[in-house]
Amino acid sequence: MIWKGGVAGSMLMILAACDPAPIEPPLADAGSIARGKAAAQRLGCGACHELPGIDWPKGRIGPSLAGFGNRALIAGTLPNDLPRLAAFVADAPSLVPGSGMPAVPMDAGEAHDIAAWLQSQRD
Amino acid sequence: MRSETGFDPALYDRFPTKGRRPKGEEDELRRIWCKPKGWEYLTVVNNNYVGIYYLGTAFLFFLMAGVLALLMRAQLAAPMLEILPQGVYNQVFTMHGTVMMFLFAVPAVEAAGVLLLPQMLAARDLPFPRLSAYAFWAYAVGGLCFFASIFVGLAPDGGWFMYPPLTSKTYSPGINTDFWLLGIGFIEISAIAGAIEIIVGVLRTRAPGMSLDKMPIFAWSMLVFAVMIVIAFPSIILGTLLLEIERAFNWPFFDATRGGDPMLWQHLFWFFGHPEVYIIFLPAAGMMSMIVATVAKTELVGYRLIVLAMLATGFISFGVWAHHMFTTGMPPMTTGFFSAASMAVSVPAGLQVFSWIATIAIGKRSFNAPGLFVLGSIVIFVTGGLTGVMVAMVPFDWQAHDSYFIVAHLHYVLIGGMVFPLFAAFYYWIPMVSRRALSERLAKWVFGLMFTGMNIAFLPMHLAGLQGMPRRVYTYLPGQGLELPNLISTIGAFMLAVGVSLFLVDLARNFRLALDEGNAGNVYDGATLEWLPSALYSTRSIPVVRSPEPLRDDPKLAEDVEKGRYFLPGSATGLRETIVTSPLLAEPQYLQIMPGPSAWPFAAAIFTAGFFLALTVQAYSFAWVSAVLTVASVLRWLWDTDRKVEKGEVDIGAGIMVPTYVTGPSSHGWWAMVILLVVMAMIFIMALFSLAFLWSNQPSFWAAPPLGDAVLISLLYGVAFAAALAARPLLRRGPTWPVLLFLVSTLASGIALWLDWNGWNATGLGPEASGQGAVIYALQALEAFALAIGVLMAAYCAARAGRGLITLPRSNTIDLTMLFLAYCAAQGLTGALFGRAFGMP
Amino acid sequence: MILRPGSSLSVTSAGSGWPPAVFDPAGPYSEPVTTLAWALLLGGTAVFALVLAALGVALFGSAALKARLGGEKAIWIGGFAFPAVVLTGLLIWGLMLTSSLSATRVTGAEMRVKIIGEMWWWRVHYQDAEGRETLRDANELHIPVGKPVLLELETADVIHSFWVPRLGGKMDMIPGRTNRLLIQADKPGVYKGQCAEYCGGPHALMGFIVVAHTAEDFARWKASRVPARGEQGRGLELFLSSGCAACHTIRGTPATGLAGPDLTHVGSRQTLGAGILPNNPGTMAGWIADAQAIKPANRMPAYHQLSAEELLAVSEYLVRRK
Amino acid sequence: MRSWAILLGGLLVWAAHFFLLYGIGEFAGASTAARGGVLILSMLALLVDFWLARRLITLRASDAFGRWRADVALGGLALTALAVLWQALPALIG
Repeated sequence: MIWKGGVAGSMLMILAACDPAPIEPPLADAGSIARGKAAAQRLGCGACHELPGIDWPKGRIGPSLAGFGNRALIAGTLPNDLPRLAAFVADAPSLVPGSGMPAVPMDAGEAHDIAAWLQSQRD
Repeated sequence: MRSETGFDPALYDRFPTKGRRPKGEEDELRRIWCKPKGWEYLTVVNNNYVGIYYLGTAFLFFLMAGVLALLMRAQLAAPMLEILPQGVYNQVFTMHGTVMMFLFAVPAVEAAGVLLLPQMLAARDLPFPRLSAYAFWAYAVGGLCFFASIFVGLAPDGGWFMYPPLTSKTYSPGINTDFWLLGIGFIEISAIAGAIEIIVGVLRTRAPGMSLDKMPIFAWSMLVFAVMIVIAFPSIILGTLLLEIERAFNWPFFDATRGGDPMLWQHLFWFFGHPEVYIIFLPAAGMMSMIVATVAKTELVGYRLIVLAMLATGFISFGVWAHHMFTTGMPPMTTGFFSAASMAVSVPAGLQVFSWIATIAIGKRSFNAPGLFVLGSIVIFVTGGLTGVMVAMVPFDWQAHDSYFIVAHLHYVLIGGMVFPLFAAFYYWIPMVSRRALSERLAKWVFGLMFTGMNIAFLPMHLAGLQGMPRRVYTYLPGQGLELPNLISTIGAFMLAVGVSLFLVDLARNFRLALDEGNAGNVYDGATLEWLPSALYSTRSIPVVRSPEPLRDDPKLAEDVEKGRYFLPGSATGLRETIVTSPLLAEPQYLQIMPGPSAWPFAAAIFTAGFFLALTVQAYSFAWVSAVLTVASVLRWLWDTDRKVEKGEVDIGAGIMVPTYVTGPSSHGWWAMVILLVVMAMIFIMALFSLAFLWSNQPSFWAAPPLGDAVLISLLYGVAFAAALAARPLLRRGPTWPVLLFLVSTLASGIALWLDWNGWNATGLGPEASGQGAVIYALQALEAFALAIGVLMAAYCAARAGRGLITLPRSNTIDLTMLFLAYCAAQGLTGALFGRAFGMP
Repeated sequence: MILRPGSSLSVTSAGSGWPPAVFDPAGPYSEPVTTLAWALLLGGTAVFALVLAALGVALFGSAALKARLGGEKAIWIGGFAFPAVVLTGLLIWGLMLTSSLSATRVTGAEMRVKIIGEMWWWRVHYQDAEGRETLRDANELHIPVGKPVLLELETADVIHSFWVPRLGGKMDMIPGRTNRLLIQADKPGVYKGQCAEYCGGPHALMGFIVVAHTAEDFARWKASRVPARGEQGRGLELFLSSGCAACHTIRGTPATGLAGPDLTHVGSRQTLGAGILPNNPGTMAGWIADAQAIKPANRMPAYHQLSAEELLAVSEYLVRRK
Repeated sequence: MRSWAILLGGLLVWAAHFFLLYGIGEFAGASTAARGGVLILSMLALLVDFWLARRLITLRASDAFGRWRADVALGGLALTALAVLWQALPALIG
């Protein structure tokens, strides 16, 4: 089930890469969003962040991610678009040096799903 | 026809008497047993009032503990919620269990006993009305203060079972735990006071002719209940005492690193804790048996089997305590004994259930309010009983123990076995004390909501437990499949709460207190004596009982009783009085003069509560002042009692003459003292068990006892014993003699105790040194405490002798002091020898 | 073998609660109890149905049936004879099972592990056949499949209870005593456990996992348990200088604290915080920086004084302690 | 007192039996001797139960209360004999 999610995510990425002019939909598909939430829960992102719709843990060390879809910038520096958010989620230090958020091992599909889920969080 | 006391049963045939009774008789009764006014509502001692106060307070605790349950269910509705933070939740679950068990369940049934027993037995009141008042006020004030601890975050948080070392000073440094230990220890004292009252009441104040085989089942159940309290509660009193001493003075009773043992607490706790469940269940079952027969409009099938079942439960429930400890690593053979006893105790429960079903079968089908609750109770209780058999199986218990399966099981047992019967009892007996009965229409809703809510709340918990959800968790992690069962449970809990709220609405609409006259009366057509027309003095005259269901078997009984054609149609002495009868066959023995309203029991209760509360918050000077005031109040309340009245013998009806003052083993005071001594002996026996237990489990910490002084100590205690016993016969020569002998007795015991203490002290073993030392000195402390009371009693005798208040040639005051001092000597001797016997070279 | 999230032996495969753990046994010390549980459940349901039927007859039955039910004979049969027969059988079954599952019968061929309960986590001391300690770990027990494991259960503070429902019943950890429990897994997998005796504070969050490997995997796992030698680097420096070493041991380094879990192989564990969080660089950093937010009242303080860079260095260092 | 002794006879036997057994388990362990002790005590308890039952049946009481007392006592003896039997099982199995 986890693998399936990963594979499906990767497929999506490949498809997106093949298309020369991708029209970025306002929201990713529902499956991706749901998988993203599950992945965030499984990876324990809540250890540092308050996550919308996830009761526990509610970490206080990182910012709350509620309403993340409304934010213009990631970590106050990068534009909040899907590819960049996905990359940041998986490996923050390489995009924003000095960030306290460590690189978290996950595959590209998971990163994409999590990013999609976060962007779907709008107030 | 046999006789127990020499009373000729043929004399019963003189009743009902013929002819009209003199005019003023009933008015005099009404004057003697008058209604309280204003402040007198606090000093009232009549069982009708005290019973209602008692029941109302217990029900209040039910509601408050129920609110705590709802808070917990809200917190557990979904994983990792923060409605109640961890620390608060731990306090809330501890309080829920503690309050439900100690402040609701036991007091509620005890209250029902106080309210109903005198009416059922056709006594004017219970034999010690002031003691009832004291027990109630101590419970109410102490209980409310205890409950209030949760509002200031000081509530105990170690679980209702308070296992050390979690509750030791090291791991629970706050006073939260002390609130539990002192608060509950204190409330147990109140429960014991009530139990003494009930035992003597049931055995000695029954209507003439009401032999044991004609006694209402509820009275039987209350008798077994009260005896069980007397045997079981001392264990927890000792436990709380030891744990509090460990916390306050560092005596290591339960500290395994210093020769104590935390398992000792578990034994002491559950030796009380499991019988406690039956203590709660039996009176409720007694109510069920009464209600089920009335509702079915028939006689109770299997009366004698139910009595047998209750007696058997009373015994066997003392052999099941360790089934709470199957996972503590006890050897298989020992767990086997407890497993077998746990199975055995389910047999009498089955007998009762089948008796109820049999009664329903021969009776008329009826779904009125009490009937519905009876049926609901049977269904729920049987479920709980069956899961009980499951967890009595040791291997299954290894899985189920301390999981939500147990939470489900115990709520099925207690709600089915106690709460539903109590609600049935509310509907059934409220017409006895209220101007209007409760609404039958609303009752269907109350029942429907409570029954469905209860099952929706607790059925899924079986599953949650088998999924691996432990008890006493403030939250659970997502992703274990626990979300759905917990959400369903929460919904059910709130349904149950809506049902109870609806009952409150019904109470508000229809309950109008009418203790004296003008109550709704016998709406369900009950056949026992509480349905005789009555007022504050109980029934106008006290009937001769010729069958278990006298109202059904003698349709004229109510009228004859009301017209004064039976015993004691008026007041024989112009005072409050009731007939004391013999324990087996209820033959009239003497007329007891009863004390009336008094502020002193109330004052004593307030000061007792103040004493324990002050100890908890460590306001020691205030505590000692309260202690002194308590003793003063109790002595002042006793001062008026034990007086002879002018008429030595009176006519209690149809020319039957009985004495008004009786001493010795047939007096009710003697009985109460003996029961009190049983309580004290049980406390002491549990302390002796503690010593033996530590000796067996912590041998490496054992020190050799002193031996050389044993003979002298035995001799002195022997002298103390003999001196006390000699007091009774020598009273004939004047009151100075017993007072002198009491002085000798206390002195001899005191010296013996000092020698005992000195002997141990000389070995170098201190109370803080090891578990052995702690128990040895605790035994001596118990003896010192008993002796201090003995000294007080001796001084009281001296004071009464000085005022010429000792009756001659026999006096109850002297008798009771004699019993107490003789007991003190025996206890001291046992303790000294037992302590020396363990670890002898 | 490296246990990555998502592999078949990860904690996420440890069950979704269905079938219920007690009805999903995975070894010879839980299997017979499951059989018993089924028997009790079905038998209990049958008896319940019988009582309901009797109640139904009492209420709605024909006069003849009612009369048969409404006497002392029926009470004796239903309330005495029937339970006497059924319960005798049950009791014998229960006693036999108790005796065969108890750790009183030990052959000496078992793998031995001492587990010590702490507020609110578990020390795991692997032992050899003579009872000598061979390896220390925490919150996670690795066992080979098909081999009984004798657990010696102790506590360092209050009473805890060790319970991995799919592998066996529970057993309390009591001060001053060593209780023994046998467990065994017959299939490789991860089995969740939790403290079952209320131990104060975050008792609800005192989890545990048992990882059962095939014999080869277990041998490989065992061989990989070697402490680091001559480690250096910023992560270790910070670990030592920030006070972590006062409570934690990392063998092969100067960190020898004993109050908290041994961290020599913390990176290879599947969970953090005693069975409650997945273990990855993110959760590691979050746990170090503010464990109180995750598991309130646990004994690990929040390390707010670490800078972002320092936090990353320490957590990365720890994640690498495979 | 005599009435109570008759009424509670079986139950008292059970209580003595149970607490002696517990004492053996707690203080003497589960050795073969201890198991033997359990079995001997159980035999004794059953014998006493049997003797009490015989006495009750042969000395059939004449009045209503006496008969009632004997009935309850006999029931108690039956119940506790079963309980004593169960209690003895752990010495044989386990």
